[in-house]
Amino acid sequence: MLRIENLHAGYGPSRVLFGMDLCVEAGSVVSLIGRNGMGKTTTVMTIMGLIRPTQGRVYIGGADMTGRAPHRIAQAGMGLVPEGRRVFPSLSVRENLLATASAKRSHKWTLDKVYDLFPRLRERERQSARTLSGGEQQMLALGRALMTNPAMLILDEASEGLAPVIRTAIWDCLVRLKAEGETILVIDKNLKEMARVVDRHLVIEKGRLVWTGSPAQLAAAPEISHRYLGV
Amino acid sequence: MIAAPSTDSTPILALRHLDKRFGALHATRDVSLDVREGEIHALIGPNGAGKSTLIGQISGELQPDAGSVWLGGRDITGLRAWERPALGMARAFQISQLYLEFDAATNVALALITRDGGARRWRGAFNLWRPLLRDARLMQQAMRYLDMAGLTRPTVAVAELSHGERRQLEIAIALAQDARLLLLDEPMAGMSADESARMTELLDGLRRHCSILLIEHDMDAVFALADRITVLVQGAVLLTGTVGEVRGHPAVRSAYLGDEDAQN
Amino acid sequence: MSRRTLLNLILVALFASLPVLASVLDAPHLVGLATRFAIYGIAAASLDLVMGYGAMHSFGHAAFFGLGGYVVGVLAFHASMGLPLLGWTGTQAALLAWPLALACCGLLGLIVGYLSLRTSGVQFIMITLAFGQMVYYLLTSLPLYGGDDGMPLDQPNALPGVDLADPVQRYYLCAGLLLACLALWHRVVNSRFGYVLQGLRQSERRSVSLGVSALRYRLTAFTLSATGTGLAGILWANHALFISPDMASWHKSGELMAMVILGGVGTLVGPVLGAMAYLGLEELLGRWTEHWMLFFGPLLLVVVLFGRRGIHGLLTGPAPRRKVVAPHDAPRGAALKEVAP
Amino acid sequence: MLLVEQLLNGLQYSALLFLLASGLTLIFGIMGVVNLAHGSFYMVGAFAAAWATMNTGSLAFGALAAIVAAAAYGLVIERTIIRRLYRRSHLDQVLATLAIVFFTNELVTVLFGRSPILLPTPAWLATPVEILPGLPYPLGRLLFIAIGAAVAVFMWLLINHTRLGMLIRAGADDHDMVDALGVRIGRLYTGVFVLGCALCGLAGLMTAPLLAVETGMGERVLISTFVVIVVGGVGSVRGALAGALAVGMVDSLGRAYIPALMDLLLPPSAAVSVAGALVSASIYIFMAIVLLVRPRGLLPMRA
Amino acid sequence: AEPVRIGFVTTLSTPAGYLGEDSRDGFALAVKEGDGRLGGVPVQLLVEDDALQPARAKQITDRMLIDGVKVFTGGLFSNVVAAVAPSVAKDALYVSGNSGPSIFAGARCMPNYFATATQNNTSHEVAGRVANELGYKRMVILAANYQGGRDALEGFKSSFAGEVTEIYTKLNQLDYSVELARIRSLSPDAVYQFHTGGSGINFVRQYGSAGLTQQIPMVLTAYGMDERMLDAVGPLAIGSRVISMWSSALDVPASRTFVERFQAEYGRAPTLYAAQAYDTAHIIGSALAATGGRVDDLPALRQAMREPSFESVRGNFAFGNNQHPVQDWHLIEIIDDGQGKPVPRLLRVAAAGAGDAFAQDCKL
Ligand SMILES: Nc1ncnc2c1ncn2[C@@H]1O[C@H](COP(=O)(O)OP(=O)(O)OP(=O)(O)O)[C@@H](O)[C@H]1O
Ligand SMILES: Nc1ncnc2c1ncn2[C@@H]1O[C@H](COP(=O)(O)OP(=O)(O)OP(=O)(O)O)[C@@H](O)[C@H]1O
Ligand SMILES: [Mg+2]
Ligand SMILES: [Mg+2]
Repeated sequence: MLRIENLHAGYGPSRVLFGMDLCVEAGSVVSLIGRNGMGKTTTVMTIMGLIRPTQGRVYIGGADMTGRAPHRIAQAGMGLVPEGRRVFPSLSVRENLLATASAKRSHKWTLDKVYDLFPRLRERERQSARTLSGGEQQMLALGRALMTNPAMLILDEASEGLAPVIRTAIWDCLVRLKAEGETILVIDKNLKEMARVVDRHLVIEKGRLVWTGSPAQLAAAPEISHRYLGV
Repeated sequence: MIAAPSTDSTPILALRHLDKRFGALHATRDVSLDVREGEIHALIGPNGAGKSTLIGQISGELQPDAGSVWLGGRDITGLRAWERPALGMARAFQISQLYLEFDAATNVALALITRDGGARRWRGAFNLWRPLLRDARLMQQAMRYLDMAGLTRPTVAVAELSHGERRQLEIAIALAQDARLLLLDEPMAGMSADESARMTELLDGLRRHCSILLIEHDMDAVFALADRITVLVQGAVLLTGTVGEVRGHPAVRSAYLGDEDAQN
Repeated sequence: MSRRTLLNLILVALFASLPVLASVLDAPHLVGLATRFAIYGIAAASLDLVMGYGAMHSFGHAAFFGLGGYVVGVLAFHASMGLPLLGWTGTQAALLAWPLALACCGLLGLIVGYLSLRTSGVQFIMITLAFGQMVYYLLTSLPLYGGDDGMPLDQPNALPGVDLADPVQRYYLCAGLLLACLALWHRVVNSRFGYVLQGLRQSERRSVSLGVSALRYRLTAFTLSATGTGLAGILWANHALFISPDMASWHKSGELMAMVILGGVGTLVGPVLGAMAYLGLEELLGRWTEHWMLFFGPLLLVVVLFGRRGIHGLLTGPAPRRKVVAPHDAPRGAALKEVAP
Repeated sequence: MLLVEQLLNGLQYSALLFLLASGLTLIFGIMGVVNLAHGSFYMVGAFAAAWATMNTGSLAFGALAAIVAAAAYGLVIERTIIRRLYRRSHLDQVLATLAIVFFTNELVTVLFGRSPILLPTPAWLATPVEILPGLPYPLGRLLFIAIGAAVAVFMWLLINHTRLGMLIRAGADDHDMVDALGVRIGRLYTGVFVLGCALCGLAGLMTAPLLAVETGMGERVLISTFVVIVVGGVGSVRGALAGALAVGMVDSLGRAYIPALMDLLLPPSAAVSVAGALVSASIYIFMAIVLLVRPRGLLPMRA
Repeated sequence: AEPVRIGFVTTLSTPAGYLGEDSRDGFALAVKEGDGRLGGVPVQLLVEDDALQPARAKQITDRMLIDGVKVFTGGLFSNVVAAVAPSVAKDALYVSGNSGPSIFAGARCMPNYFATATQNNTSHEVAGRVANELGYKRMVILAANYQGGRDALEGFKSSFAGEVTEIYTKLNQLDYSVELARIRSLSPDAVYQFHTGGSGINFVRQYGSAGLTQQIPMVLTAYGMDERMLDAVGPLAIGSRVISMWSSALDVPASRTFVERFQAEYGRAPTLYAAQAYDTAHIIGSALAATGGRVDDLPALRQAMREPSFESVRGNFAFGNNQHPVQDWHLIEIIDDGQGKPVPRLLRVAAAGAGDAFAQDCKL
């Protein structure tokens, strides 16, 4: 589904990614983990075309999408839940969900489905996103991505600031999506909860992929988690 | 009116019958709670329960519709937001509020010079002549707080820091204000596992110096740190109690924890 | 030596040697032009103090420029006509008139600032414009001082040690004051106060939670800036020997703003370059063709589109620490996007 | 009877202000581009209308020309300049659009000369209709009010009740995210900008029978247009409408009554000039008061 | 010999630009006719745009002064002239070709300052008298509320016998419906109004399209209805009465030839501003001729200026003691030329040999 090879990218003068590789098979759930500031978000931004790579390639569904405009990449099936929420403050909850909703593809997700997943949002339907609580914004960001009915979801710290119940709900939801054949790339700090969902962990260190393996393997290799995750 | 809270063991922070509405929404319902000297008081509750709103009213960003806020036995309900830090309260935001164009050290330095609101006029922040950066002592001090919070890159513009690093800076600034009361809104959020662990130690160590009102969804941290926990649901206090009491409480499990702590 | 310092040195040298240059090139009017550079430089740098460092985009600064000019002009007028003004027969003495004028500008700045600072962003731009226009129309309604037509002054103020009637001496005075102004503003923006001010621009919420009273800092800066602009107005009246309401018109405010942006917001030296470029081009093109606007416009465009931070940015190259729009912080829509110093 | 007519006049001036403001609401209020060149598109529209009408003798052609020309010029400007400014600071936008003003004015001068030009208007526009017994009112002006109202409704629907409207506002909040969610925001913005310019063209056309068609006609209206929007509340069509009404009325009534008032209060010598200053400053004083009481305008976008 | 340089700082940009354009061309035409000479003396025109900003105008003239230019003209608006004239008139000649602000006409008149068009108030005083003669008893008089406008209405009132209602409009006002409604309700015998350039066009158009032209005759001066404005207003202007000291309809040989040549040279009808500048050029020319082009000898030059000998397009022309014109004023009617195009028709002389009231206060 998604493959990036030897990706180099950064912000203006400061380089961040030094030959990042990563591959997500269709229908699988993969996590990207690492310490703060190692380049997880940058990787995501580069995949989405929001940052131009200086080297390397990005393939989506086999097609070379390197340096394409973000909307092309999104139209190719990528659904992003960005770090730090980034909902549209001046739109109401409802508008946030509808504005970028996409009727393309199977059209699994509808307003009602999202509202069922997060009843909170239904209650706040007319409220402007600016005044939502942190967690509510996070739910909105997730719902917004789902409404584009992506072939592949990218979640950058999507469970941040969510109450345990909601977090559990989201993980359950991911499990369901996985069952429905959705491809997912998830960035999260919560290994324990991820273990339920992900097939493979990818560990990133200083802009490079340094280790990959199943949750079980990671659990079996404490030195890895100690070295790269500090736990 | 409401009588001043009893002064035998004056709580550092006392909320009395706070009430706040946003139009139809009742975001804070008759909330009363005490934060005692040197305690870490956790405030948990579902998303949208009204935790940040409560912090907002304590820090003066929001005016309560009714009720009063007491800091160290003084009624500060009427004070404006910028007057309160001078009385010894500091705050870390849930969604980072930082000076993006300055580097981390400068961010902290500003917190240092504005201690007690820069009230010491010409020796403090309101000084049009004294250069900020060429002040070695100030900068060293700033560095101390930075590595307390575990931030390793003091001279990089905040705009170029990663999300997690920003969260760390957020804490460093709050610490630098060296307040009697810390209001921390989800300090762990966005920090990687190891950073959260470090943060837990750090806060644990702070106990002696100040009191903390801690909002956090990371239950491991909460249960590890909190002396007492207040559970907020739909703007109202569900209960206040020790870790044990809260953990066991069925309502809390259903409304908030889910089967989360069953796992660990 | 960094390109910044080099640039500054060149500028100082240029200003210092200009009259000599003028006589060498046998182009005496250059001195007049340079005097205008200096005067507008002062105004622009002062405006930059609020625009670049406080994100207070004042669209009414011409009001202070005009007021400064009018105070000295009116005092001189009464002195020469010998008709008393509130029982006082005015004065030609700079040492008396100038401080008074500066005080007036400061006071006006204090009032306008106090009221305007209730708003921010676009609304701030417009409310300052409103006050500017009020001052403008006030000046037009003073028939005694020529109403809309303004009035000529028959001689410049008397300043001990300097003969303001002599172009070269006048020039050196203005250039000197410009340097002094720049030095002062530089000191201020790098002071503790300056950093708190810049902090307010970047995150007011954070500042408040540090116990900073936004109004106190912003108002102080605004008042300083107003006074600086007033000084420029005073010098202008003495240079042009003529005061008229359009010193305070919104066109003038716009011009000042344009100079600041053209030169580079938040660089203090930049706005001076901006003033030089703006006036210089106007003069050059104006003499070359009457359709000078046809070329002036595109030139401005080039600077905006290709210079990240105006002319100053072009000359000094990328500033040591450039602002990168982080993926984390979404740009605000209606609120003014801030410009890094 | 006079009062009725005066109110109608105030209303019509408001309509004029709103027509001018409508395009700016889109570009400035919602897309968040401080577009000082707004008046220039208005001028282009007016000149195009006049020129076409003169050469074809048909007002219909003129109308077409006005809207097309303004839109086309808008398209060129957006493609070449404005699109580079969306992410820039408002200040960069100010200077860039100011430059466009300079350029456009001079361009028009070179093309059409400096003299104001005539837009021949059919007599029927001037034919008075009896709106009330004994109160004749020129058809043209009624038409004017009608079109103003129509545009208002159209804009309101567009912005508040279409997905397009949502996307425009979202784009102003966070350009990149809209893009990353699969919407080609760039092209969308081009479209909106052009639409805004077309509205300017319409305004130019509508005002041409009443106002001189001359270079610099844009700046004359520019400031009052910004005043309208800010008074009404940036970013909301209802705001722009309210602003137009308020400013229109204040201005009209000010002109009608301030002089008389001054005559009562002041010695005749001072009265006239003071009244003059007050009348001219009235809308600014009004704006200042509004902003002091309601810093975000009368009907801001969202509380 | 080194040509005499003439500083011609006028308004070329801004909406008022067309006035400057016409006066520049009018002046240039005169120079052209004498192929590069005025009064037989070779001259060089230094044209620059003051953008209607007094300060800008002053900068440019100051620069030219330093460069040794001795003869200046071109300034159109009183605020520009007021800014420039005093410093120029110290040690050079300033000839104001269009406006004559009152400050320099009376007590503060200056030896090296001449106004060749008219003193600002005169046209309005004449208009007042004409209104009397036309038998108007009740009039509404309007002007934009700025110095010039206020002077205008003062001037008119000073000579008009009937009763007036004054209405002041805003400078650069867009919409006049309020004032028009007021006029209709007052239904006076006639209306006198003074709005120049765009505002003037707006006013007359809206006056016409409100259907008032037929009901209430309008009197104005040529400054409120020059040929360009006439073109821009179109048929709506037909019927209004214009006071002017020159018009293309004037039956003066010099004028007729001027109109033809201008038409031929620039392919458009000259405005009053062109005519004034044309005369100004010839006045300067006669002075140059008399002094043999020695402009450094100011007193001589000035003397020569005081008694100009030239063919004025206005018929008879002379300077009063305050060096402002004494000349005839004409009443002109705007009529339909048959194809619905408005054209001026000469009615009669409105005032013969009219000077201005300030002259007596001037000690020259
Ligand atoms: N806008 C920016 N400009 C310059 N450098 C940046 C910017 N954003 C991030 N960086 C740098 O890029 C590096 C990687 O940042 P990134 O956000 O990808 O880390 P991350 O793995 O997502 O960390 P976190 O878990 O804290 O989000 C960091 O060192 C950071 O300093
Ligand atoms: N200005 C406002 N207008 C309307 N509703 C508001 C406003 N501010 C907050 N709310 C609502 O009040 C409720 C409480 O918000 P608050 O931010 O306090 O929640 P919280 O407890 O901090 O949740 P989280 O844990 O997700 O941060 C939320 O439902 C939010 O939508
Ligand atoms: Mg990240
Ligand atoms: Mg919260």
